[in-house]
Amino acid sequence: MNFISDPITFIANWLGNLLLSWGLSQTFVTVILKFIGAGLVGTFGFALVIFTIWLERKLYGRIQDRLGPNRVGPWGIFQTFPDMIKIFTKEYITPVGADKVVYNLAPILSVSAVLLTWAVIPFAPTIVGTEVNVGVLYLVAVGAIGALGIILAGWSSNNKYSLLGAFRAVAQVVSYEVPMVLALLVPVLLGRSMGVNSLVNAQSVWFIVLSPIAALIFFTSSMAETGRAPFDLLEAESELVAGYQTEYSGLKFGMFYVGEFLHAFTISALTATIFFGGWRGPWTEQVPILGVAWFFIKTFIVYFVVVLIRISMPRLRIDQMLNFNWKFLTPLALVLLVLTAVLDKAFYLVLPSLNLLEAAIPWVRAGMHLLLNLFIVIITVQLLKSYKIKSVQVVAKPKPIAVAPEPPASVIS
Amino acid sequence: MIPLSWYLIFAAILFCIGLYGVLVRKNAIAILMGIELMLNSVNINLIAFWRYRSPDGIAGQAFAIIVFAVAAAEVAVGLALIISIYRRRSSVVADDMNLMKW
Amino acid sequence: MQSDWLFIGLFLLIVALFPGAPIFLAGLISPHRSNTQKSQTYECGLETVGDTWVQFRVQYYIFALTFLVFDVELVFLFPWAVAFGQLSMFGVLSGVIFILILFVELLAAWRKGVLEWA
Amino acid sequence: MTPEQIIFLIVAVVTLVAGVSVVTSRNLIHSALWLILALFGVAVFYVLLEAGFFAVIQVIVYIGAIAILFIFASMLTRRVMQDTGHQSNKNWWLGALIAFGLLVGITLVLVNWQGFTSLAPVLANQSERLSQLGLALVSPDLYVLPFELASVLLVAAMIGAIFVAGEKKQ
Repeated sequence: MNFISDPITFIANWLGNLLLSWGLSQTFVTVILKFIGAGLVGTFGFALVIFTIWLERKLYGRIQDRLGPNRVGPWGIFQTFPDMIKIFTKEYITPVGADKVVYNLAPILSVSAVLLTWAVIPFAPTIVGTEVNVGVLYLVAVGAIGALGIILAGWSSNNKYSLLGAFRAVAQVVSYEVPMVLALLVPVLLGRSMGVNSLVNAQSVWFIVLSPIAALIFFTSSMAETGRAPFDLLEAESELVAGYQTEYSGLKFGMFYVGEFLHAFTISALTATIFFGGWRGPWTEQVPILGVAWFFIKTFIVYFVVVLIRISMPRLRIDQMLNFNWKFLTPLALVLLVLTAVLDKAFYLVLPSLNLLEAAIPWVRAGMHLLLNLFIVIITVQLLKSYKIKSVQVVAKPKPIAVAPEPPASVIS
Repeated sequence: MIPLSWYLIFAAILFCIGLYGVLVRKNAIAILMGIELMLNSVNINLIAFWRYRSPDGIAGQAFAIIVFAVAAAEVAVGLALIISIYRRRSSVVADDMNLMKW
Repeated sequence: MQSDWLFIGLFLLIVALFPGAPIFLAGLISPHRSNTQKSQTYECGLETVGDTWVQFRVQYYIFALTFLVFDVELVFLFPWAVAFGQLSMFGVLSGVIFILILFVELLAAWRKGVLEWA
Repeated sequence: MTPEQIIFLIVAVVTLVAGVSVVTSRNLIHSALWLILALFGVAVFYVLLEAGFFAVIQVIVYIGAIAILFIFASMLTRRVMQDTGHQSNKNWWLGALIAFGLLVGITLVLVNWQGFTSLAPVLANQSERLSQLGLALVSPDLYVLPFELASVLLVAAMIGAIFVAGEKKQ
């Protein structure tokens, strides 16, 4: 292994051999290496938040025609550190009647549920936390733990607003998990694997080309899972009491925010990995470390879109949000899944009789899937149009319109 | 290596804890929780037997999957029934649900 | 396989430590000047009336229920999707039928008015 | 003691303590939270049994959906059942006796079985197992009927539950 092209594997091998030469047992060395790896991935994810908070505030400011943070360091890039020190010294206020253990557990749970995701995200062909063969389902499971953190926070605070907010938040998270899982089934079906790294390996043509609808559904529903604008109606800070976070103060409150910012970045990384080819890019075969750069370029592009949506969209109502999920996203995802399955099977059935070039097969397949997606989009748009006309016909009953009375003729003359 | 006996003993203890919950608890929801524990111990047994006795077969896993489905259906209907009874009779105590007793 | 899960187990510990340790440390250095007024339940400046346990709408339960059923069924589809390349036409069709049953379920819930919030 | 055995024992103790707390805790929500811990312990057992797929679906289905359903239901039916008072029947000792008797019975039967202490054979095809399961679930001579029936069962359960729990429209 070359140090320049693949430093992580090189260092891991070197360290493993060193420890083995000290006479430690193989199992123990494996545990130590895994522990160091896990620590690095966790530290990296946590440190990322410091940067993304600054980035998001800066973007937010610039788009609203403000300067954003600009005092500490160049472009205010170290602004987060004074904020961290400030929040560290804030007092914890535990409300009366709170369930202490659960109350303290909830913020930890909501951050760790997001951080856990990073265990299976591949940064480069060889730099991956772990490659379990059920990686995609692991992502879904981690999302389920996040919902648990919310409900624990709401219940243990002993506050009506918290509990109500938690109930609504869980209803939202849980509802949007259905189209998310459905949309994740499409890449699993196309890539014939559940491991995240092997899904990246399977994307000789990016899955966004094969199935843009699945990408959009996944992106939208994971946006909704983060609970940020435009889906932040449960903790609308400017209008309502802050939902399940109402009774939290100091760093415990801060941890919910860390979790939220990290979640936004994590869904960008997931979208980039599963639909935009992850570390794939030119020259990654020769220099695996280059994959990290490609991965982060893609992730930051998606993250920019996430922030842009957060800044520019108005808040939804809860009935609109749930209707959008159950009556639009879920049926669409089901139809997409069925048609994709049938088309893919049909394609591989007729493939032997087509006499295609070996290199052209993925592209022909991608083209067919793209055509199918376009077809579904057109049908959906038509259906939506007719639905809209119908609903307009129902709603638009003629109402008496107030008309200014005709001025008496004498005034005119 | 862990012998099969450990898993079987563990599953048996978990099953008996669940059974105790079912027999003893007053609250109908707590009774359902006991049933969940029992179903889980059954699932551990299924997977353990698959792993130790016929790792090439598929029957243990397929059965475990069906246990998952049945557990989900059971919880959904059971809790719905409890909520419905609560709404009509304002009680979730299993002993109070004796309308059909005679 | 086992060592992959070992990583996740260790990661679980670390990931619990990362938010947990700062919360604990901040508790050591932050002031502790609590009084009964301060730690009252927040209620927009008023005193709280009654128990926290207000009656909730059954709608929340029904959404969770719908989610549970969908979730269980979708999880079963994952092995099917992984094995997709080796499936016969019959296998594909039985998976498709499975998804169609799911669709019927969604339509039934829709007809029943379960998916309305109001 | 191999590391695996130590992990097994720790997880087993935690799971059993959680299980006992589920059936003895006074607060119903606490019961549900202990149930989550017990279910998580079971997920770790699936990992030890090299059935990673079942570990994740245990977390998704049980912790992510069923436990939340339990918490919702106990909040919906909360008012009558306060934390005060006994949560168990008067003759709880009878239940304990029956459960203990069953445990002794099962153990006696197991100890007399010759496969009781068998060790795990090596699993040959690590990565192929998932697709094997997927194939078996939809192949006509194996489990396609139970597979579809499970789907129908869940549909029936959902419609029934909605019908039972749903509010009557005024």
